[in-house]
Amino acid sequence: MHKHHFDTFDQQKDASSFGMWVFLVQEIMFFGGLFVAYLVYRHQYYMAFGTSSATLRVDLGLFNTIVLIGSSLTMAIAVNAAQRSLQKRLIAFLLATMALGATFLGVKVIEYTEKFEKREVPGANFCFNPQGAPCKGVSHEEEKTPDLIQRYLNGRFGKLPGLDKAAEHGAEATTHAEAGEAAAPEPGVPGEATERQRSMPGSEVYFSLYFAMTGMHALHMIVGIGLMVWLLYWATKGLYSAEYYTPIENFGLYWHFVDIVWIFLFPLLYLINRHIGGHH
Amino acid sequence: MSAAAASGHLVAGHEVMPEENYLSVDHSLKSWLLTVDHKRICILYLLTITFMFFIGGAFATMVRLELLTPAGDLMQSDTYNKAFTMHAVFMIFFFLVPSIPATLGNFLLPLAIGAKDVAFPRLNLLSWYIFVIGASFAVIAMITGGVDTGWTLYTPFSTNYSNTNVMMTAVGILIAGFSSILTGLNFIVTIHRMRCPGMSWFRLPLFVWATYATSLIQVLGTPVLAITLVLVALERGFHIGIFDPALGGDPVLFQHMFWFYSHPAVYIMILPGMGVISEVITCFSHKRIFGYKAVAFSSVAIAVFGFLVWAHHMFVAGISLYAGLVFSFISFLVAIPSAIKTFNWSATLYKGSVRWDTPMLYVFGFLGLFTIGGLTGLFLAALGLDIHLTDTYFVVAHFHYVMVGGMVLAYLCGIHYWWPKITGKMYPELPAKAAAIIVFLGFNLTFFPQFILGYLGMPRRYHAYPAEWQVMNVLSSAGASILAIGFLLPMVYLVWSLKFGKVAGPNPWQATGLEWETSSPPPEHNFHETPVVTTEPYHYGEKEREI
Amino acid sequence: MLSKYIPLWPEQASTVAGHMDLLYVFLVLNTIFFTVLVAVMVVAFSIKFRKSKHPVAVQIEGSVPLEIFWSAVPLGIAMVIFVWAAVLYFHLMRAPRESMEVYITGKQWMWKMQHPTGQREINQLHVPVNTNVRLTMISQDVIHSFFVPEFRIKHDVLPGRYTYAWFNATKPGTYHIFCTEYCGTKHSGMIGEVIVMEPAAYQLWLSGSTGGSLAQEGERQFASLGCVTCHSGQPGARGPNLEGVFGSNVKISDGRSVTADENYVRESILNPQAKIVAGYGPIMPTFAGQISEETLIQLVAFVKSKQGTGAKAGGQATPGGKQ
Amino acid sequence: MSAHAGAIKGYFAVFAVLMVGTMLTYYAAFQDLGIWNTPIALFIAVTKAVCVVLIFMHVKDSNRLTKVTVVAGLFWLMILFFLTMVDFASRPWS
Repeated sequence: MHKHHFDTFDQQKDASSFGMWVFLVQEIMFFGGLFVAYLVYRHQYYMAFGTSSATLRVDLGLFNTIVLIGSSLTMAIAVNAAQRSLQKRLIAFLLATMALGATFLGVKVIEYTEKFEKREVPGANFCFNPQGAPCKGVSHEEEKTPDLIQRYLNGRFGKLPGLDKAAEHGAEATTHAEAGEAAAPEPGVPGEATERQRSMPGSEVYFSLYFAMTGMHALHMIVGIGLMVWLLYWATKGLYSAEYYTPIENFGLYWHFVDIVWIFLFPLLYLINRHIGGHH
Repeated sequence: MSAAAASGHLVAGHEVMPEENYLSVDHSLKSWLLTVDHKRICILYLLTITFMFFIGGAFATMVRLELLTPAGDLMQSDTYNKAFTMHAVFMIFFFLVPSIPATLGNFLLPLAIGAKDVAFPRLNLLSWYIFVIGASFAVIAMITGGVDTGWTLYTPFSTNYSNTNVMMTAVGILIAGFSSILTGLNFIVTIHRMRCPGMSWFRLPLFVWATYATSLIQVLGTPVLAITLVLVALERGFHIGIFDPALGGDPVLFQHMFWFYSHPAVYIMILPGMGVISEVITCFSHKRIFGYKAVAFSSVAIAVFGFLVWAHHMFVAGISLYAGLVFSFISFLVAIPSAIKTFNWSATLYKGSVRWDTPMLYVFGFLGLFTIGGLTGLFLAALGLDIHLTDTYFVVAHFHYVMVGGMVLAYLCGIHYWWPKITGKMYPELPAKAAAIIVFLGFNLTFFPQFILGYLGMPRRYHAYPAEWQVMNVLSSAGASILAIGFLLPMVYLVWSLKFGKVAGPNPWQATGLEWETSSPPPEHNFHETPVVTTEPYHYGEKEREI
Repeated sequence: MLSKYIPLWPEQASTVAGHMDLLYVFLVLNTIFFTVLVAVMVVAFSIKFRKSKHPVAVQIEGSVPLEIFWSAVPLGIAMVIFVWAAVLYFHLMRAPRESMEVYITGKQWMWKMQHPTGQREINQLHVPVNTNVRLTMISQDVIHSFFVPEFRIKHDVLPGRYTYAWFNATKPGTYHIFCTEYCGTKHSGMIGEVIVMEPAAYQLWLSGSTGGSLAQEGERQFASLGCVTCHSGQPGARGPNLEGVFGSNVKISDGRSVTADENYVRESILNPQAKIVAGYGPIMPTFAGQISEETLIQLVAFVKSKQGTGAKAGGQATPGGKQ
Repeated sequence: MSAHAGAIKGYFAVFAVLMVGTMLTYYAAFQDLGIWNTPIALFIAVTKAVCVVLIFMHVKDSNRLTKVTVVAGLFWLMILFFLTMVDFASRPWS
């Protein structure tokens, strides 16, 4: 049943999985370019990265990490099922993986829309100025509500040491903004700097990297879900069994790779400044 | 159908073409456009990149004509800027990077390791289609106005200040990059997994070693260029500030990410050429290569060290002094494997029985010009000198000596050497030798004066230059016209040989290597039965075959 | 000498030109030697052992000692070149301590020079002979590169941060300036002249123009832009005291400490929140997009000129050639 | 690769390890550990990634070639990181 140009079936299986690994090495270098840009700019704008990262919804980030690791589990079980020709389990866990993937993307949509509302999207309309005058069109209330986990944990265990600082920081930043605003004298500056120029230097670079990295990751998720629809179609036809499961296995490798990228994205983008040490 | 008829055999003293071969099996257009036979895909690539070579050549002619006079009077400076940019884009991304790996590599790799085809034939065809899509993006960008940023697309010029088709060209290069990645992936898996029985790593022909090293670079380097082009496209599209200093970005970071691919890319371009030279020099001196392991390992060493040296393009670009030290030191180390190869090739000629056929003329040309090209690289790796020499015509001369003097000569050498195997016909010897000599002379007249211009301080990419340098520019342009003739000649007599060429027979050069043990042109599945290899690669001594 | 007939190198008009050409000649000889060596080997072997004269080839496997030999020798030569060139690089990339300052702004397709004594020139640079001249360069738009072949100096001019180059002209005369980093339509038109003059002629040229020095111009901008309201210099002022700050070590609010060179001053004007001095609030408004590079250079020159009372010798000397 | 497809008990164990890792890195992020915050976060992320690679992606019981490919990929990533940082980190010294 192997293709004409291979001598034995094992040779074909080895070749296709080795080919998949070479493809993943290429993907490592592809994301590597983004990570090197992150590394360089974090070294250059250490403080700005911290402040900008504080605006991310770390609760959604944590939830997404759990969802994605879960989908890695279901994918591994699906691959295992294919190897043991358990058709129903294969289909069930492929569907589970797709569902978890879709949830992940849904959460990303929520995060992105929130960023657009708060004008924290790089581009002409960008404005991010926690210390200076607040940006026009951005209402203050949102910043006061700490994210879900803080409110839940604070409610249950009272004021936990590290956990409530994020909330205070949110509040403190805004009060500081008002104080700051009054104190800054109106210098007789000829032209007026746009809100984008008044934004914190380096914060737009952070948000550019945030959208580039999570966007490219989300794109890989969408491609993954598309491939799963194709695999699901053939799984229902009973194509995959203990004799022929390489497409499922190769897709499994791809999916785990996308999960590993997120395992690094979550701490590097979301968690770099939660302890609010003596920075500000 | 007896094996004799199939593999082409002597009939009344002269060779006869085998009826059943990969060309004659089906003549329909569908059989060409939907083929998964690596030999046909080689010919598809051959035609595509020849077309790209002549687009690049046309722009080169425009550049050389403009530089005949000090004042920029043939065309406006914008047109000139587009001419040299597109000369470089088409020559590098659409001719040099794919040339030997995609044509000769595709044709020979399965044959040389005794396989029926590459590991993923359909992926091979997909790579060609991706290449054609990428190339058509670039051609459309050219037709609808061109691009004037230089092939290096340095930011912030390419992102904020150029209003030409930068986005379309970047997408074209990005897509062609994926074709290069997939070809590299295909070859790595083929070499690892599909060698015929007995073909151990040290019985692989050196062309396969060189193709393996090239594929490593293609797979590991090209993705970083892909992400850099994506970021440039994002920055142009949405005015975000990843490389734009006004918004906090750092243009030097773009240069780091760009050269991380683009220096190993020059090794993608030269390594396959070295593989061809190793094959041809052993055949025409009828002798084993001198120091097989040294030559094989230096190919891989070049591939690995090639990734550690990229910032020697940036010594005056604002990187720190200590980074300059580190990169200059490693750049000198990367020169050593090339020196080893050159000395090993020369030593191979010692006590051989050397035949002066056309491929061998190209080898002689390659050895001379590649040596000059390599050694002038040392000038640019030397920190102090690079301050004076970078971005002048010295650099232009250096990389043309390596790319044209090295790579294109090796490409022509490979085309002539394997032409009988690809088409079953011999090329005419006399015009081929004339073309080789014309190319050698024209090349030197074109690029040697540029070394002198370089040290005198003539900057690159200049539309107009001070009058005192006109003499050498005129010499260079004169040389370019001779070189152009030298490149046109093979087009003529090779096509002529398709119809009127002498039938070549399975092994016209009495060469070793599995590709010469099957018919010319080979049958669709390469070998009637999978060969078994028992000897090391260039066993010329034992097999005194007399036909 | 040879170069009079066949122009092998441009005129040697700076202290470093001779060293550069010496290294160049060494490398040219090295190239000629190895090229001739390879050419002789190839031609001799291919003629001596051509098929008709030497029909049976002797199969030689190779020889490890020979391989080691022709790896070690090129490596040795390479290391010699590396060290020699690295010394020249360090010499050329770090300006000597006491050197005359010139500020150059690269703009799409012209060079604008500003002398500390206030003169402003376009595409021309008048300098005295036998004096160390340190160029502090910045670009207003894309990357340019300042190249004077006769002085053998070149350095990219980046938008966004100052880059430096220096030379010491040894021969009066007029020398080319080229832009050598592709910068758009009139990249080849972005050229100019360095006019090296005898000291007397230079003084005459200096006196020819009136108007205040760069630092005085900077002081006027310092007042008109409202900087003086915070940086008044009195104790308890809202902005740090700038007296003698240039070249000193400044503690930043996030604990790091940075040397206050030209780039620090420029960044603090354009992006004050990037490095806030410890003990001060982030209240300075940004001036990004409102001040031209020339005004910035004047402000930097003014901050440099506030050496404080006797902290440093007065006059234009700048502390340490900071890269 | 893994011809034998055993029970999936092992997968739940790995999932548990990954969950603990995620919670740990989340909690550690809220403690002010000075300069140690990033190294710890990276260490946890690397261990989680190694778990996924070895067990979920079956690299633990796959042939030597796959293992070499994975190591080579990471080595090239390190080349890109370290040599780029050689420039950016050493800029204040010159």
